[in-house]
Amino acid sequence: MARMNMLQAINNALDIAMSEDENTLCFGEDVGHFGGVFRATSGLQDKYGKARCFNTPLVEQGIIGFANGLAAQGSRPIAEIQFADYIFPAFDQIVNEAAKFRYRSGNEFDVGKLTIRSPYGGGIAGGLYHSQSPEAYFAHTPGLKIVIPRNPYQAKGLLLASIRDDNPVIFFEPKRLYRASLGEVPEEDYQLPIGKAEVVQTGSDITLLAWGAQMEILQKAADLAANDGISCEVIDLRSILPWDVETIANSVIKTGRLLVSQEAPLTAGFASEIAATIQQECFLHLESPIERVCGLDTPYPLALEKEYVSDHLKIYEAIKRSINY
Amino acid sequence: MARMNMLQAINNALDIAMSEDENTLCFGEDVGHFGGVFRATSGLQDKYGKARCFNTPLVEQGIIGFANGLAAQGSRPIAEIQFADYIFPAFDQIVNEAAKFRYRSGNEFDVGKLTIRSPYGGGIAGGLYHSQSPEAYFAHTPGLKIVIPRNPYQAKGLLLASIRDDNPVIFFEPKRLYRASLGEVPEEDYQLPIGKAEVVQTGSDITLLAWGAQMEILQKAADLAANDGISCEVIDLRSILPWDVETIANSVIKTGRLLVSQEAPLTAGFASEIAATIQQECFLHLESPIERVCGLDTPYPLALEKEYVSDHLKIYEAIKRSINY
Amino acid sequence: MSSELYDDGPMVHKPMFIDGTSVEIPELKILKQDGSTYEGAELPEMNEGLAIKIYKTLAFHRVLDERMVASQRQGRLSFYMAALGEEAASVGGAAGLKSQDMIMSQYREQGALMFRGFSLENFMNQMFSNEKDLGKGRQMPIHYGSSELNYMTISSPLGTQIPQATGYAYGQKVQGLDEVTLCYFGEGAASEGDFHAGLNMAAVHQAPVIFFCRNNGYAISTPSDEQFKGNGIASRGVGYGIKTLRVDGNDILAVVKATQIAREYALKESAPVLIEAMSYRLGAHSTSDDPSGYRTREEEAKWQANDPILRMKNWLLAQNWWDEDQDKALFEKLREKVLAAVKTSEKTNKPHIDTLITDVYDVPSTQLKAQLDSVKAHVNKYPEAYPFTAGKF
Amino acid sequence: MSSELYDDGPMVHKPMFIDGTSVEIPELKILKQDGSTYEGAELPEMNEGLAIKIYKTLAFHRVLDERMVASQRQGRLSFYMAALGEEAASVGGAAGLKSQDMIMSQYREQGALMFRGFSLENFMNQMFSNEKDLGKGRQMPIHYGSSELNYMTISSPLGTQIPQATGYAYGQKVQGLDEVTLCYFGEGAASEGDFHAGLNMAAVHQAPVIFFCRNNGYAISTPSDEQFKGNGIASRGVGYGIKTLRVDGNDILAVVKATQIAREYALKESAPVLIEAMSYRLGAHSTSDDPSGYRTREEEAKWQANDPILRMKNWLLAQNWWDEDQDKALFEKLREKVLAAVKTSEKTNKPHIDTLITDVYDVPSTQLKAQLDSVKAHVNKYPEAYPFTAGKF
Ligand SMILES: Cc1ncc(C[n+]2csc(CCOP(=O)(O)OP(=O)(O)O)c2C)c(N)n1
Ligand SMILES: Cc1ncc(C[n+]2csc(CCOP(=O)(O)OP(=O)(O)O)c2C)c(N)n1
Ligand SMILES: [Mg+2]
Ligand SMILES: [Mg+2]
Repeated sequence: MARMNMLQAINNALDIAMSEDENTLCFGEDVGHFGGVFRATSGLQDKYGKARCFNTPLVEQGIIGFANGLAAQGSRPIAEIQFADYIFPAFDQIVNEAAKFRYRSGNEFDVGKLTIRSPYGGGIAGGLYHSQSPEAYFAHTPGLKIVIPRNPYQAKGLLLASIRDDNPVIFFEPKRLYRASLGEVPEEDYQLPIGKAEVVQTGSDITLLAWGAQMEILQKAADLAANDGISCEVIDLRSILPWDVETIANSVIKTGRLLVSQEAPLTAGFASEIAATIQQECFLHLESPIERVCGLDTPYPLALEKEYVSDHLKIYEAIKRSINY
Repeated sequence: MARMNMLQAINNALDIAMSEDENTLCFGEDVGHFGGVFRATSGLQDKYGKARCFNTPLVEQGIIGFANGLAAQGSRPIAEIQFADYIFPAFDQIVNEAAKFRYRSGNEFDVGKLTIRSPYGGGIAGGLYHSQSPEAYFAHTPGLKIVIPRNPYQAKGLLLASIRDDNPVIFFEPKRLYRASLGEVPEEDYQLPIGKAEVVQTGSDITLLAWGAQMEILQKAADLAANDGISCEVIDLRSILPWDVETIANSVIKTGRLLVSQEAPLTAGFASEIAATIQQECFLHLESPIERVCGLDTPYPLALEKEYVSDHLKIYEAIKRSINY
Repeated sequence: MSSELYDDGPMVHKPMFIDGTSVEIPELKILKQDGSTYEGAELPEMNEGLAIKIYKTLAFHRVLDERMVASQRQGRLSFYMAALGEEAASVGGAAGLKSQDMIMSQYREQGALMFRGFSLENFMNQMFSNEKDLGKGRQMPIHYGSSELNYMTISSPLGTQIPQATGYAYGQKVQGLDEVTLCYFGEGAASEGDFHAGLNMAAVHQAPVIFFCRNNGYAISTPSDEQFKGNGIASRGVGYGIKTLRVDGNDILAVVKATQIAREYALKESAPVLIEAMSYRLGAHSTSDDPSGYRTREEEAKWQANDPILRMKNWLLAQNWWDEDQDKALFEKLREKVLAAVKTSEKTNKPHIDTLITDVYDVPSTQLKAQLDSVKAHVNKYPEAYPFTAGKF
Repeated sequence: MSSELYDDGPMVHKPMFIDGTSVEIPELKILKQDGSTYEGAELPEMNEGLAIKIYKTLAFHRVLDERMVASQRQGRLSFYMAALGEEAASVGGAAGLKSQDMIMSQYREQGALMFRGFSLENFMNQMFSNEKDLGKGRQMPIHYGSSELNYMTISSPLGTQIPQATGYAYGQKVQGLDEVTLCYFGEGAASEGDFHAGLNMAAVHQAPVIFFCRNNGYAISTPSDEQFKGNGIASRGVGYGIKTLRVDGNDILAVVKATQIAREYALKESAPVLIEAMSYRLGAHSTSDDPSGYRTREEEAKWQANDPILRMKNWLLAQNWWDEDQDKALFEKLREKVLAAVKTSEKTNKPHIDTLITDVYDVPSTQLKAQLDSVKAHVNKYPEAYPFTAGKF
């Protein structure tokens, strides 16, 4: 065990992946010598050479196109998109190509070895182009997996699982936590399962569900609610696609209430999918409407970020609203 | 009044828009002399000249980038994307640029005059790259409007409203209906409202909701159900963004049941947003879970298209499931 | 910092534009239409065996295209895309490679796949999307692919294969393989952003990839002079610092030669090469298209005179490697075979219902399995509505 | 059909590559570092008034950058991007235009906006995202814009403004206006697919747009020789059939001259022009960056000797249009003013809570209004948690 922040845990996972398989490559804008603008790939070029860890030209559609080709060839590419806000030029290569590669060829070819890493999310005074949480844009795409860690331990175990998974995986890293989130992380190799949610705190009155950096905030709200005698079950979804309907449904059948929090805007966010599915799975058990506490339906603001986001106070209020329904 | 198919109605709307404002331009791949691969822009180049109706190079990101610039300049661009399956290379220009143009500049600049037209949807033996219904991918984007017509009359009125609306609008045209859907269409100018659903058939037992080509299918299912004595209220959503929560909620409060059908895959489709919102708005009125009848969570198939899609039989079964819950 | 590198350009003190006329692009031509070769022409490595194989491939191509266009008109097939008049570009490209090289195509390069040995049955099964289709009946006709033959399955979105080819070739290089990737695309698709990405990255990352542009003058109805204003696609190679070669696309010997040279260079120098093959799309864009709406018969007639297959036949005749009787027999046999194959393939079953959910992921998720189960139950309830699958699982 | 047009290239019968060396790119230089001009140099249209205006803009630029980087270090400002050493490219570009021309920038071209007359207060209010910011406090520092000054608001996603500039210019042309659009971008952003789209479309649609590439050698840590392998960005102009001009970006007279010529050509011929200005990013990429991680002090020192502002000052001194006392006074006054403006702006209120939902659409939707109302109720309940807005609505 070692104390690591999330960046160190990610760097460590990449190091393990590159050392175990010489066909594993890391690349993206400024990823090489400099180690990435957040330093997630720091030291990897020195250790594994310029052919395996390198800068690409500034072209996201090219980075993912190149990565798709590498994966189809049998290499194991780990492509970085510098900010998730800049993943959209690669949308076609992800949604029309990576996601459909195996299916359209009848399994003659696949890009299962592809992993896309990208820092995402708000809370860093980044305004509308350095704060977005685009997971829902990808969640409507069969063929992709989407994974989001909440702390360094999760980041390492889930990233290793993503790299080794035989499907294209988008791994969104909550950048607000890069240096802020610290924890004990095993130095050796381990994996955490993709597609499984984790119950972080058991409770009986309401289920609180989120992912990534919202987990901290959810916990804060759960603590506030505990002062009022409300017992919250807190769950980290971890995988957006495929997502763990069973764990969530079992929890809601027990508590009778569900609140989902996300940073992204409300409309057509992933919280909507969860609410739609759970109202069906748990119809007879729900004692109040499923609450979605989300960003407003606007671009991510700068000066008024606090007012915009789903924070512990808004969640706390929504918990009470749900309980008192 | 004249009998028109949907293509003629669209062509007629474009003609009206181009004749009333000389700053209105139509362009896209093969849109000029040839009139587009579906012939929606047929005759417009002859009538308005090559400067106002023209072919572009084969580059969707460029078409929308170019259109954004034109709109910011004060022209009124109507850009065609040849198939909605090919809109993804333009995703960044739509989602990061068009949608955020006004907001990010504090209203110094805007692209409100932009309209994007694109044939979309399945049912034409097009397989995974000529059948997609990507509306949900865009629905998570504040700043955009999304409109989908169900027949020629709707197409003309909604397209004219979209062209004149002072926000960027994506207008998806159900291509299966281009020639198949015929109806009476006023020859003169008229508009239908954006953001308003339309109750197509009133009923008391269950609300059926869809948009575009699914409306026909919904009606067929409603007719089947009528034989069983089930009274369906049938609603055309028409606008995906912003969407008419009020009309849907009022209907569900009355009927106590909701079924939403969409061509796109189930997970994170727009039906999920509707279910999430309506379970909240109508919690105490719902007598059974909101049913979503959708495509499977796979790419759109070719040989097994029939098995894949939401058809009248699947909807009919879901109606009975809901009623007998 | 490399800006200094440019300091070797001349200094000027009055503004001077450079433009397209600043670069002259030679076009490689070896074979004349009458079957003779240009004086001093450097022929490709080609023996009689290879020459006959190429010619038979061209003939198969021509016949298959003809028959399938006809089948589509008869309503037996939903869609087809012929490559009439530009068959030499795809067949010649494949013939200049080694079998281990990866080919990534746009869609009008069935010739390359034929050269690799994809069987008539394989072509048919794909086009009729039946249960024997390697692609499991999921894509429209002509979206072939074969991992065994190193021919990447076609994907409809244009240009996407270009940066993918760069990545594929980079992987081949890093693994030290004796392989290159050849990437076909049309002059229309070269307008896509992915083209720019793929070529620039190939130059920067020194990927052994051959970019092979089929410039056939049209992208559906859009003529190439409404597609770009530079000197073809070749002139772009200069900007990327990529070795570039323009070739007469209807000259099979020139195409083979260009590809052989390109392969050698790409592999030895670990660097990309751009080939632009000049040709003309003699037929419609696809069976959904009617070119009389956007071009003249005269224009077409001019290019009919450049038939690449006839040109090769003339050469073979001149070599005494082929005669008219053989030729007639070949075409007759091919027509028969194709007709028979159509009949078999159109009657073959559609894919099994389970293929609805396979290959979305490596293994179907719990949700997908549940979705399939409910489709099966539904099909069993309404068998007459789902004739392809009812009673077959 | 335009393929035939290429037939004017020479025929060859042995394969011959063309490559980057096939085109030679001259670089326009007018002013030497000592303030003298090259013999025979053709000077731009420039009188004393314009020269002094340019110089004062350059000085303001230098001082503002210095002070804002310092403010960021003091923790008063969240972020800043300086243009140290490459100010002449943006200021010179604007100076070569008319005020009605649209400027679309990347982000390191505050100089152009200064030249247009954006006030110190406007700059400050944007950077401190307060209620007086024209952009309503929504974007990070340096994302300026002004419709009055025909300077498009900056957008962070790179390259997106390039095809937009083509569209903007096309609109200007169709409306018959006496206007062009100038579009700035970095040599890094020129790798984006949008660059390819924008340039090709401009050539095809004959848009009067000046593409102005600031080649400053780096994209964050990535040196330009890991960005592309061609001869700079200028060599790409050939491929698009766009008139192209390379200029010494630290030579203000050459930049103004190039832009004047480009504007004239673009407007007269209704056609795009590509300018590549060669320079060097002397400072860090942004206040979040530390270039010592990826380049040497020696390299930087070499470029320090090419200071464009000093070069212009030397020229002004030689013209007797300026003296050292004036110079000292100018810089002192500028520093004072900037410091005072920082103090005012950082104390100004944040934007009103209603700006949360305005400008998403032309008018807020019902849903947005309801969302705002619930935020307001929440802020009123927990005022201490939302100090920027609590009690202010
Ligand atoms: C991204 C994308 N946009 C549009 C299309 C529709 N489309 C199919 S083929 C074609 C023209 C391609 O022309 P070219 O690349 O020159 O190839 P050719 O047909 O001449 O062989 C178009 C526009 C597509 N398949 N993909
Ligand atoms: C689409 C996109 N990808 C990545 C980034 C992150 N980014 C911001 S500036 C920059 C480097 C740009 O370099 P260049 O274009 O040369 O301009 P310079 O900074 O040298 O002025 C990068 C990668 C971005 N803003 N947008
Ligand atoms: Mg073509
Ligand atoms: Mg740069």
